[in-house]
Amino acid sequence: MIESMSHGIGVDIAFLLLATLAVVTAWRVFRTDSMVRASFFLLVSFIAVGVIMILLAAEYLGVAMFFMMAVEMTVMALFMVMFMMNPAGLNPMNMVHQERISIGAGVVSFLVLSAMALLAVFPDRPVSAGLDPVRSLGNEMLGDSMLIFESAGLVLLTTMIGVVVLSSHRGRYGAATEGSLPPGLESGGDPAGKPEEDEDGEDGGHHHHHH
Amino acid sequence: MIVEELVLPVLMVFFMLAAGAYTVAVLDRVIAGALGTPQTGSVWIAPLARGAWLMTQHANATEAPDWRAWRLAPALYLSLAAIGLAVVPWSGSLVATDLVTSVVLWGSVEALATVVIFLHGWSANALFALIGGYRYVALGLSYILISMFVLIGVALPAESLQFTQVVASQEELWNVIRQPLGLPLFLIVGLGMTFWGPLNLADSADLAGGTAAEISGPPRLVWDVARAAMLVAFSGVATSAFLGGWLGPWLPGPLWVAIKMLAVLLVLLLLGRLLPRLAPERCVTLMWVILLPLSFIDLVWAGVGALL
Amino acid sequence: MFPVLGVQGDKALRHLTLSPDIELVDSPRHASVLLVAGEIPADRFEPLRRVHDQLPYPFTTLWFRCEPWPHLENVTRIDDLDVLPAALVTAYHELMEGRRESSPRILLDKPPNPWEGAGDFGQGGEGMMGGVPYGRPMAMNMEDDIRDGLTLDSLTFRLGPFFFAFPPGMAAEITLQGDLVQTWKTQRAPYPQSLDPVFFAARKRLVPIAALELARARHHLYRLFHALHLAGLESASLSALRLANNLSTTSTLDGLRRYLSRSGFFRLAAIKGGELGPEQARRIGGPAARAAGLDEDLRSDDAGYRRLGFSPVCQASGDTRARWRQVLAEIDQSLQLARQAERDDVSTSEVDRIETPRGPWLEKRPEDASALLDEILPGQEWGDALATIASLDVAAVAEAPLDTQTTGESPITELSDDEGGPA
Amino acid sequence: MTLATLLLLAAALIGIGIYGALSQQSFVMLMMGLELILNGVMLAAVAFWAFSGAGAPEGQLLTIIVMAVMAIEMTMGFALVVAVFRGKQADTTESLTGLKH
Repeated sequence: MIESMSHGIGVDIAFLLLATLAVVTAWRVFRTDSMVRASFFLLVSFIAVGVIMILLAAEYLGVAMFFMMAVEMTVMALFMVMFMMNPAGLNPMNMVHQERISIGAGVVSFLVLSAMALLAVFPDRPVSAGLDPVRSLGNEMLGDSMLIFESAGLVLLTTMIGVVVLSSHRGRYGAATEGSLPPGLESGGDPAGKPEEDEDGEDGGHHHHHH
Repeated sequence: MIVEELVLPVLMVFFMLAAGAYTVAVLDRVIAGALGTPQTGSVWIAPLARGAWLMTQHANATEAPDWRAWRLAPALYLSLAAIGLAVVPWSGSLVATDLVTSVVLWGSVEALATVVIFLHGWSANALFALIGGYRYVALGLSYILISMFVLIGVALPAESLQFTQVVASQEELWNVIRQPLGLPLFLIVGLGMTFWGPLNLADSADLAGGTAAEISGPPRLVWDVARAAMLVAFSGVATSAFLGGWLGPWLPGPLWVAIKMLAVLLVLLLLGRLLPRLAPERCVTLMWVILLPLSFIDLVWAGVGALL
Repeated sequence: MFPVLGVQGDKALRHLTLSPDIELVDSPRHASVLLVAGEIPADRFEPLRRVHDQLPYPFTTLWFRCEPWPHLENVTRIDDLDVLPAALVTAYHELMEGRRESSPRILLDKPPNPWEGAGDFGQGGEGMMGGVPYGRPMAMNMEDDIRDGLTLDSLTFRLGPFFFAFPPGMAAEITLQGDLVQTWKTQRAPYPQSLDPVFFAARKRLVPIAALELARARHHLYRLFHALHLAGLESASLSALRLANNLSTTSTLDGLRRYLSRSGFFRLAAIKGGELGPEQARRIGGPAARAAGLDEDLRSDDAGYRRLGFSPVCQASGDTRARWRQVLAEIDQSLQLARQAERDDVSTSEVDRIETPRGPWLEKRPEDASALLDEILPGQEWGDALATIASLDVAAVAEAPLDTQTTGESPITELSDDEGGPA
Repeated sequence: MTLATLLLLAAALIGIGIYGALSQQSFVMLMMGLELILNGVMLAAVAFWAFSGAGAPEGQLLTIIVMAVMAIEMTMGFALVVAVFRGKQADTTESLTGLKH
């Protein structure tokens, strides 16, 4: 097995706590009734991983994780509230499909990956004490790997333009919704949820299956 | 070693939290009195009396709130303020946590503040609180980019993401002069992240208190203290980033920091009392259309300055 | 202290705003003392009970010129405005020192409807959504969005009749999509507002124009005070109130006007939108109509006013901003007319055609126009919508003049009293 | 805190993420599953960087790139959700049976 870096018992305890927190909150994401709560559980999981990264001396990455994920999860929670019914968890929620297969896939991938983690032999070359991780990352990003870094930036810019086009109300050929109909409540049934033909007012616009 | 690395910084942050929040309360009362709000009693005792009143009051309940999030949110906001205060250097060596990425840490405090304030509004399961939460997300997503560009601007001449280095880099010229756009933009960010005065969209009067509309008693006390402490933390960061932190003649460094922080606080509180609350829509437009390009210019300015 | 405004309660509110010991709050959750100011009509008892129960323990109530409910123990009724602040402070101190018991809750602490799990997983209704958790419909996208076509879940709720930003007594059912008002239904009209006695006197006999115009300016300043509080300009709102209370023919509006334009009230604050069409403007009448460009003012028909060279001022656009510019201009005009009229000792020449600050009073008093809000507010953001309400004087004019305790016999001496003085 | 324990944690996060991405009906919940997978990947990358990469800067760079990928994934995802929602008022995967309107 791999020799650990030299660190105190405090770091080990902290790691154990954070690891538990990360896994438990990750699990709660899919087990809570409220989607807003789910996205904030995910945020806690990310923050726990970020702190672990700081413990691993990747100071920039850990802190960057905090603010990246804080913004991402805020947006996510906002979208939840915007699009989903029941964002507040007033109703119990269980919106899953193919659950058995999914559980199987999750467990199998966990087993395979952990087997790899435990059985494979990785080289033991810890970070040298004199390394300044932030400086080395900066030099790499704006030095040898500048092309990669810049392409990532370019892709982000393209994405931004793309999503504005995708989500705007009016496309190049007229209104985005023109000619589209919501799916029926029964398969093949009448379109649901369009306000003008909404007969059963209780049901609003959503359409959900149970499995 | 434990005493030096853990106990001392924690004590320092606690002291700053308490003293800072008290200062803000007193200052705001003095300003309000000067602007014509009728008041009696001593300005020094009034904040304490208010605290005592909130402590005796019961924390109330709304119908089916998200209890954990609702009670945690004020405490989380307070701890974010504490993190902010912890990165403020009082002198070259006197700083609670001298993380090499403290500038980025402050950035994440700003981002997490959005989360916490939204959570506070959302979890009350009440109308005005929820609208306040929404509004804050719109505001938070707008100011965070401006803040990032401005902060990168001050990190450039320092060639470091560490606040102590940022202050040290201002030995010759303070950033407030070197990057003239920086401090005004950053002050607007500060008003936004503490939702104070003109940018108080989350806890505003037209929402009967917004995210705080439904809280009473000790949670309200924590929330008020946290807002005041966040204002102090922000002015500390602004001091280090733009006003040369502990640098200054004659007086010892920490005293300079305190004086500069008081000055920033005074400006923020005055702005808060003198300006009307911005309409949310206009506020977001202003941020994206005018202030964000300005922060680009500030960044380019800083970059060119660093190259020369 | 959270004020619950009854009929004519706003006068007490204004008095308390300037009392240094009392902090008025906008949410009952922030209060320790509930003040019921003025007579509450019986159909507002139910909301009052709910507000009463929202105050956090320990709390107490004070009833000002209103009969306390018999089942409440140790409540205080106050009738004199002058002793009200002191009574409030005493009640508060007694409460904090434990000498006064907290009021009990009136309603039972239970959800309005039982929780019913009907769906497969215990949820409220069919499907993942639907159902009525605790008796309220869930947020749903029932209506097309009126802004950008992205139909999101909307939120329907009722507000009032004690919401501070509404005219006292008004209640409405509102559907919001995000921050945007989707539909607005005014359910209860605001209480009729009481005008200054001088307007009632002017219906009976000829009165000096100076008194009439000062009362008019004061009425507008009170509205400005409320709107500025809503806009977050606390100090300006207080100076508007002080100006109104000490109004005389030597007062000027210049300081307040300068402060408002410098602070960016007309440019930054949420006072966009709220345009009135000519037809709508006519239904409200008064300054709101003139702000929409209608050149109608009964004062033009009055020989006394004609002698003073009166001609109505107007704005063009008819939105909230124009209404406030109009109000400022009319206050200015009123002060100027009052100065001139006092110097030349001019009186009115008509008794059947009086222009009240609320609008023209011909055969009938100006009537309630709160139903108009249903047409104007949809499509506005919440802040703009509230600012629009604040800028529109929709409440009807009450039968009796302000302060029923003084009979309208000596309006002139009454006017010289400070508004907050003994009644 | 050893490489093995870190990788176990990463494996657990990835496993939960895969379960979520496969089982959730709602688009946004599905995206949460994907994010969780990437969370595990980032942790593993940093763990390798710290314990067996001798602090090679490319290890950190990889994590940065993964973060960028997450951002892209999320923005694209939300843009598609908005587009679909405009067209069909749908927010679950089952509501989509074709690629056309």
